[in-house]
Amino acid sequence: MKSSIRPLAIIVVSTFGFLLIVSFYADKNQFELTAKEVHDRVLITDYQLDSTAFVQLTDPYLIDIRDEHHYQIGHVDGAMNIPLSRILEEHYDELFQADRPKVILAHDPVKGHEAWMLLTQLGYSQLFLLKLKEPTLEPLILHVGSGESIGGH
Amino acid sequence: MKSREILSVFILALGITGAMLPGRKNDAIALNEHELLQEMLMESNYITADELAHLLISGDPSIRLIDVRSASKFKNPLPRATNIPLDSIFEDNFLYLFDQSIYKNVIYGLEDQQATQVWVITKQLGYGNNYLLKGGLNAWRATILDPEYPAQTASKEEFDLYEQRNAAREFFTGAKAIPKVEFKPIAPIQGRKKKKVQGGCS
Amino acid sequence: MGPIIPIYEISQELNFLLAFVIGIGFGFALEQAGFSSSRKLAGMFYGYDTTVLKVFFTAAIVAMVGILFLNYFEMMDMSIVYVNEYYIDSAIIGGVIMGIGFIIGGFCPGTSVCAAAIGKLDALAYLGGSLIGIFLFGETYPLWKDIYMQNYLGGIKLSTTLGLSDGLMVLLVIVAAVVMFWVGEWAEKRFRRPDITKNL
Amino acid sequence: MNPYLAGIILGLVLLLSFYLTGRGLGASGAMKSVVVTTIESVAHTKAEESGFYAKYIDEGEHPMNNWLVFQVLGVVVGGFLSGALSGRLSIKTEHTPNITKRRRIIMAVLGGALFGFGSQFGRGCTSGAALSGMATLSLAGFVTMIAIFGTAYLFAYFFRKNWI
Repeated sequence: MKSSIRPLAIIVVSTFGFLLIVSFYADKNQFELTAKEVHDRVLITDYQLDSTAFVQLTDPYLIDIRDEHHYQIGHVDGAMNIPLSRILEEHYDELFQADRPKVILAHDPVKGHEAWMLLTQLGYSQLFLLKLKEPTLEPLILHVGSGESIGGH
Repeated sequence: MKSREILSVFILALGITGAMLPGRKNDAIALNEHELLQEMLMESNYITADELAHLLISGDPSIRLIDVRSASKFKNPLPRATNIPLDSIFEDNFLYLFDQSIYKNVIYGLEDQQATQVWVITKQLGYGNNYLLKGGLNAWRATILDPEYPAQTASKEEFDLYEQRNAAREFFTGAKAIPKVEFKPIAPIQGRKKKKVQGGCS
Repeated sequence: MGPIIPIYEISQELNFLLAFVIGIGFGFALEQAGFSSSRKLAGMFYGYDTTVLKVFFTAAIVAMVGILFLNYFEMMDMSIVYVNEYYIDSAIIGGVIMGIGFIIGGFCPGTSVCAAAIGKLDALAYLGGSLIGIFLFGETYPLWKDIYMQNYLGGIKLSTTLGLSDGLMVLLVIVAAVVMFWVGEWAEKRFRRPDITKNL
Repeated sequence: MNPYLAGIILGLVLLLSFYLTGRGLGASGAMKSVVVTTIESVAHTKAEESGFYAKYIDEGEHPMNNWLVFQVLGVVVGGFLSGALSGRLSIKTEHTPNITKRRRIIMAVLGGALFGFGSQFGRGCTSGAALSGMATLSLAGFVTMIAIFGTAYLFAYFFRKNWI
């Protein structure tokens, strides 16, 4: 028995080593939450802000997820532009991790919810989504270009 | 004799370590964040009310409509829609409706919110063949059931669209003849790595 | 991330080559364990040789623990892995028939292939017999069809049924196996038959 | 070889199989492929009409073109290699002094037939259903394992003459 321990240990270690090396190169999933947890989270709708809740936020980041073109035509004063397609770029990580409320502004509610769910599932907190249909938000819009308004669709 | 004891202790220690590990994390054939974002940016995952009307009129048998409004609000759905409320999608008898390769599921709610939430979850879980109706039931009503007559200055295309919508309205509200309409069929998207292994030794 | 072949869509030729290589390992391990001898296999049921018990459970535990850890370190996606589908009636009836076949024939299909490879004629006969058995089942399939498809529970896990975590389930199996190993070693001494055991 | 060491090697092969292919090992599946191929070449229409064989002859896929068939071919080679290394290659029929060679062969055929029948009924044999099934903690695996070994223990008394 004693003599068979050494080959055994070599086999076990080398097999796991091989598997470890193979898996090291495989892409990893960064999601913090499972789909089930996200599901439980979306059932609480407190992340969707109306205008009264919005003005009560202290010092929020405003994140406009529309593409650059639409952003330049017209956007909310003080909003920064992070198009949805670039939202996973690493240099935004610090921003999303900041201990401040982050409000997602979207032209299209589908995109808004998608961005919110993606970021939430990645584990970022204090994320909000602005319901842009409220007429009371009109004054927020500063640069309004050729008929393109941020609210409504 | 001694080595047997060592082996027993070793294997039990391994088992105890295993038992103390937290539950499985990578439970699903889930997409990672980049893949999920790709899906979100892919236009073919979304379907407009006009496209859906064409598909339904043409009698595409593989379309399955899934209404995600809560059961109490499940009124006046699209024809033959299945009601799967947002809060109950994780019940066993519903999940298999999303995780399949036969039907093209068109998910809709009253508006975009709930349907988007369900759609993102099914996508992240790695299920294929789930599509999102843009604008939900409200958009359906506004464009198909109550199409707006175009302004006098509108282009010919807009008038054509109106004609089509009008025809669709007659179809869905119970009228007869339908002019032939062209439609863009949606091809089922083959899941990247969703195929469960068929195995066993039988 | 494993399992490699279903995820990375490896070509069929390579897939079959891997099947062949895995088969070589399987056959080698079975033969080295002594499973090419029907008397050694049957010995487990009379207590004079419990090799089957030891090999079977050691292998199951190694694979079980391996899968558990691979899953934990996100090296393997358990949701693609095939979990045997459970049809209550057919699993039990089939198991009972196989049990009778085992004690009469002294082999199971895998070990009989292995034994036939080293020239055991009874294993070859057993292989022929199992082909006949499969043929008979195919011919009489309409008779069994209802029982065969009855009470389907899907690919469920024992841990889910008992409401335990997978890790705890593995620990329980390990404890049970260690107890069985000790009992087996004891039985081998108790029921030792020098006349048989020495030439196996 | 020490049975525990052999068990660990077998377990690692099984684990490798799961890691590479997502499925366990098997043997009876390959035998079924042989049967289906034979039936199909002898009586093609009959095979297509039968509810059982038809499942395995679809989309013009040759039934021998099966993962398990290649795996079992590997088992033959692996078993032969191991036997050659350990000097166990010899053509013989193994039986106890109490029974004749003829009786052993008859018993083997009978047992094989029962096992073959049972493996189809139970959707897998000791390797495919019990061993691979247990590795994934599947309920079917445990039930089949208990059914096989439990029954074998129950009936062991009646066949003791063959083995002791």
